Amino acid sequence: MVNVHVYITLKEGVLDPQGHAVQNSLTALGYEEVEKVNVGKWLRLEVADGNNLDSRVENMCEQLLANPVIENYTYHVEREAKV
Amino acid sequence: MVNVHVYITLKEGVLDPQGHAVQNSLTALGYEEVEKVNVGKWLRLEVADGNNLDSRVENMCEQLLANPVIENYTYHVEREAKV
Amino acid sequence: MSLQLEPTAEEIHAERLYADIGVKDHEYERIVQLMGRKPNYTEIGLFSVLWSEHCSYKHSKPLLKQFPSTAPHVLQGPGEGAGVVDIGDGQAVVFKVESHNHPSAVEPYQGAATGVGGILRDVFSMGARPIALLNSLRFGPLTTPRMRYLFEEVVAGISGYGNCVGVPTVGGEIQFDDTYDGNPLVNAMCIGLIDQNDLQKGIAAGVGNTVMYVGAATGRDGIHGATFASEELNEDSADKRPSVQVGDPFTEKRVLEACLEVAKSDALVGIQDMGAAGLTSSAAEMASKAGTGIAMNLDLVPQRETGMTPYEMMLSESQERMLLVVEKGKETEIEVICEKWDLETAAIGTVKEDMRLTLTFHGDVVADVPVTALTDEAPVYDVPSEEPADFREHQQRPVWQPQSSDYNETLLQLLSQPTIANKEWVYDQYDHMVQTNTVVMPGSDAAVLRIRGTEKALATSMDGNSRYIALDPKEGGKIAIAEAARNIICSGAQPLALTDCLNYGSPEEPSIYWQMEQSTAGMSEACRTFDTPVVSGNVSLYNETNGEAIYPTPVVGMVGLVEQLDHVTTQPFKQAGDVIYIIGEAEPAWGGSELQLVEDGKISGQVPTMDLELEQARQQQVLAAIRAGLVQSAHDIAEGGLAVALAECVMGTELGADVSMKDDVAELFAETQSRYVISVAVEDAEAFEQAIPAARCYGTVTDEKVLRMKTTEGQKLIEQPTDELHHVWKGAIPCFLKSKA
Amino acid sequence: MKAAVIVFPGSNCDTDMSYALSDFTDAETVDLVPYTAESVAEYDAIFLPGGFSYGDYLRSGAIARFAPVMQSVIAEAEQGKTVLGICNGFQILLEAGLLPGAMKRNKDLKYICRTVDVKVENADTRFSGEYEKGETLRIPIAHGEGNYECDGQTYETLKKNNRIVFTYEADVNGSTGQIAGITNEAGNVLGMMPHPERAMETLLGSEDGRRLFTSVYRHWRDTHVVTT
Ligand SMILES: Nc1ncnc2c1ncn2[C@@H]1O[C@H](COP(=O)(O)OP(=O)(O)O)[C@@H](O)[C@H]1O
Ligand SMILES: [Mg+2]
Repeated sequence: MVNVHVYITLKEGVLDPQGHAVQNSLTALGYEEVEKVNVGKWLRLEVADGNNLDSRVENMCEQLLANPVIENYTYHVEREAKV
Repeated sequence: MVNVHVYITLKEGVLDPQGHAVQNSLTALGYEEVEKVNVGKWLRLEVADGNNLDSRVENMCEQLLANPVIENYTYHVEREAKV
Repeated sequence: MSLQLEPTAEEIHAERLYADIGVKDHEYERIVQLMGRKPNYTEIGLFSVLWSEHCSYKHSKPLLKQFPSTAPHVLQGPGEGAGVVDIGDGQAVVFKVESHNHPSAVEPYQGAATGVGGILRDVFSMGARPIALLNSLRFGPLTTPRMRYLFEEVVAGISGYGNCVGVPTVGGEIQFDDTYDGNPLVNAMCIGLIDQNDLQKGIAAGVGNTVMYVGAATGRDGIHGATFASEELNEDSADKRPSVQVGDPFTEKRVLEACLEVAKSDALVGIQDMGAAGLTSSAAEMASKAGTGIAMNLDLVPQRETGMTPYEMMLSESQERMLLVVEKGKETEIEVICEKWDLETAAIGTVKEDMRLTLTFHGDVVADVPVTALTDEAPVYDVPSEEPADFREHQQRPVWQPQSSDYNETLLQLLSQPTIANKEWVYDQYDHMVQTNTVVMPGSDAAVLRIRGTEKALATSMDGNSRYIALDPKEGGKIAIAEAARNIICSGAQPLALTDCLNYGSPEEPSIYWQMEQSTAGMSEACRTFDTPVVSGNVSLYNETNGEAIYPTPVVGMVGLVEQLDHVTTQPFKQAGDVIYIIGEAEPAWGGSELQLVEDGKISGQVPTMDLELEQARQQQVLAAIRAGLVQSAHDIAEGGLAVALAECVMGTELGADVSMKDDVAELFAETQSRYVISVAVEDAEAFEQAIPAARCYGTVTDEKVLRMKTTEGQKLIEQPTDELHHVWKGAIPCFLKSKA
Repeated sequence: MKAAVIVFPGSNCDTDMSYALSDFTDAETVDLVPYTAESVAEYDAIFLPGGFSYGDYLRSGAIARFAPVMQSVIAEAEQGKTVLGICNGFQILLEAGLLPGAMKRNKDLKYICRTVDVKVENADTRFSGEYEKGETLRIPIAHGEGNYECDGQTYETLKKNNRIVFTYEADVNGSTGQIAGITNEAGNVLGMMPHPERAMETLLGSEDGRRLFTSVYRHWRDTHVVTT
């Protein structure tokens, strides 16, 4: 069993209303050092290890997890099973 | 300028209806090797480097970014500014 | 925690571990007596939730008994998931209100969302399709970031859940007051519609029948939620966080559709939702109502987490679950329906003759308790009550006099009070149109929903001004009912019945118990006068923070029937030239008024009096005039008095008003009861005056967008452009939310 | 005309849509078709209703796009059959790639339910034939993710080919070009966020939505009933 972490954000150039709102709130709370915020998704998948893990994960992302029209994704595989 | 990545998930044991729906959908699409899915948030903050970065990020998480009642957070600081 | 680590019956006794889960010493002794032995950990857990205030009403039962609950049109009073009222044509309306105050204080989004989920299940478990949601909210002033956060998240939670399930949120009410600073209130009400033949009950009848579990799997969420709801909030509350449940409206929607299908199946014997105290209360109550027992094998309960103990399973408050009793041999009928909606089901037990709740786990009997010990034998307390000193004091104060002299300024100030201000910021986030029956949307006195296929409609409103009740619980209790009824009348409907949510501090405090007694007595009296029985309700006690109780806050949710769609009436003025009538004389009683609060920052003195006979007579006159087609618009005079009521009649229209009156601050701003602003077309004026002799002509609706109020001598009292009034009124809440301080 | 209203798990405007069709058009059949159906080939027009299919978890419409019935819906759409997605239905059509672009959360991050002014930009489609170009309609919106996003080139193409059928008269949710509804290139698939099925009766506030459904019906009649 491996943990696959998938990270999804809006593409560069796509306006991120959520990121914008979070940044404004942070500024209001006095965290003026924060200059930009993007809000994306983090999915953790517990996957039975096997052949083609990478290509299968990529397919999952393209097909379902991310919307390629506006989103980019990256992922990494955590091989040591979590305790 | 550094990039701070904040990762937020629901606490262990808290119902994750989104994760559940995504997993079901992956199974229906033939990705039967996926045994569990959790959906969380990933925030990328561009922050002016400075003193107390860590404690300030922790405060941001506790105060605003995560909901400590049902969520856990972790973060890491990416020191090399992104190109 | 694994089973082996659970304390033994002896340890529970010796170390008074029962106290940690809210069981008092004498209650523990009574439990031992009823069982004939010391309860084990699972068993004491069952008692702790079923004997909590939330499930047993141990401090409030005697008060609830005073409410009238029967009438020829009442098909089901208190005691089932929700009350049921006949509306003719073989149809009935099903409704109830429920509180989710404590969970919402700790996790506002999920607390409010699961409150909506719970009340929906109460209604559809009766076999009724939910057609409307309402909510009654109380917050502290929006001047702190914490309160703005609570407010925004509660609204988001209600919207997130109700919108997804597809039940329109058509109304509600919100008040802001310091008294709720540490303990906000979130009460949700649901209305359902049903063919009377389809009515279901929560009973476990028929020995040998199968007990089935339907819906979401059980996790550890909300364990001890029911007892949590019966304890005061204090600084430790944060530690109880795991007891917050997360809602899944998508599952709820499927459970809803499945249950409505199941309700049509003759395989179904009884059905109840697993609300507070989950599996424990649903099983015990269904058995109790049928005079039977239930044996369940907990290994068969669908589980979301591993290693759950019987204690955890029985006390879990995981959402979106139902318990069904199904005729033996017909389980597959239910399974087929649930499969269609992609829901988990499991046959987990059997109805027994022995009147015991028997639980097995891994082959062992882990609990074996007489059902009646859990339900009927739950304690009922005769609580000492004592009139608080400040009550007399308020009664004996000299009459309070407003200082206001710049009436224009006063009106604008009143309109920008969050309690009076426009609530569009809130209800724009609620889908109030889905199901396409909403004739009158949020924003008028009552919401109106047409009943498809008929010429009838339902009107509904939630009300309860706790400031009056704080000063004078009995009069305040009457006013709460009267105000709800008046709102229903103004929309063109006859009030039918109501549901109530009693939000108070600790009943163990004699002065608070006195408030409970007085206010419910006032409410009961009003209900009798208007013939609006109480058909369901909920009690939420221990609404205190660090020993400071909220104002006594009974909230009323009323439902009325519009006989003909063309009777539907709303509050805005309709047409220039219409005659403006006021019914009722203003009196200088200011206790608890909005103006007093604005001027003094606190409330004091005597509240407006409530003459129930007069109120009833006027209501019927107004309704008769509406039915006779004589009324263009109707609005009751409430918080902020006549000036605010008139402003509300012009706002959002292209119209204005010209009225003249006595030069008297009470005329402008007093909250005297049983008063209305009604506009009438010129050609109907004579007939209207005959129908309601007490109505006095104050002026006319104009096509100049200005509200003008002057003395009979022509001296200006108030002159404000409609748009300016609207701007102030509409901007107030968004303005608070934008402030960063 | 035989109309199918698809019911996904979590759809909640399905019955409203079917009332709109059966009470206000002359459609012979209006069926609520479950998401498990294998084929919708027998229908003349396919309607994807509003709601929260699969809870709208992950992204609105993302999971529904793979519901069993969608294969047939996509096939029929590609063959030129009338397909109309409203609100969640629009989101599903975007996720399915039948229409270009994607939905983001509303610019102020709040769900909005309100009747708004919608402008008819193109009255020459099978969905809008009974409207006048430039006409303003009062139609409710009710969505949290209606902020339509597409790249500049797509937007230009939509504009140039008159595929923008409806726009909002005010910027209600942040949508690119205030877009409220678009068609595919062939003009047989329309997605729109506003809810015409909620604007069928003056009793409920507006009847400006009626002509959308009667347009669809008339188009079908004009193209099918000529010979009889
Ligand atoms: N304030 C009240 N007035 C009238 N009936 C009430 C009141 N509070 C509770 N009831 C009735 O008592 C019964 C049990 O209520 P409750 O325990 O809240 O139901 P549930 O188990 O569905 O949460 C219900 O029928 C309810 O209508
Ligand atoms: Mg219940």
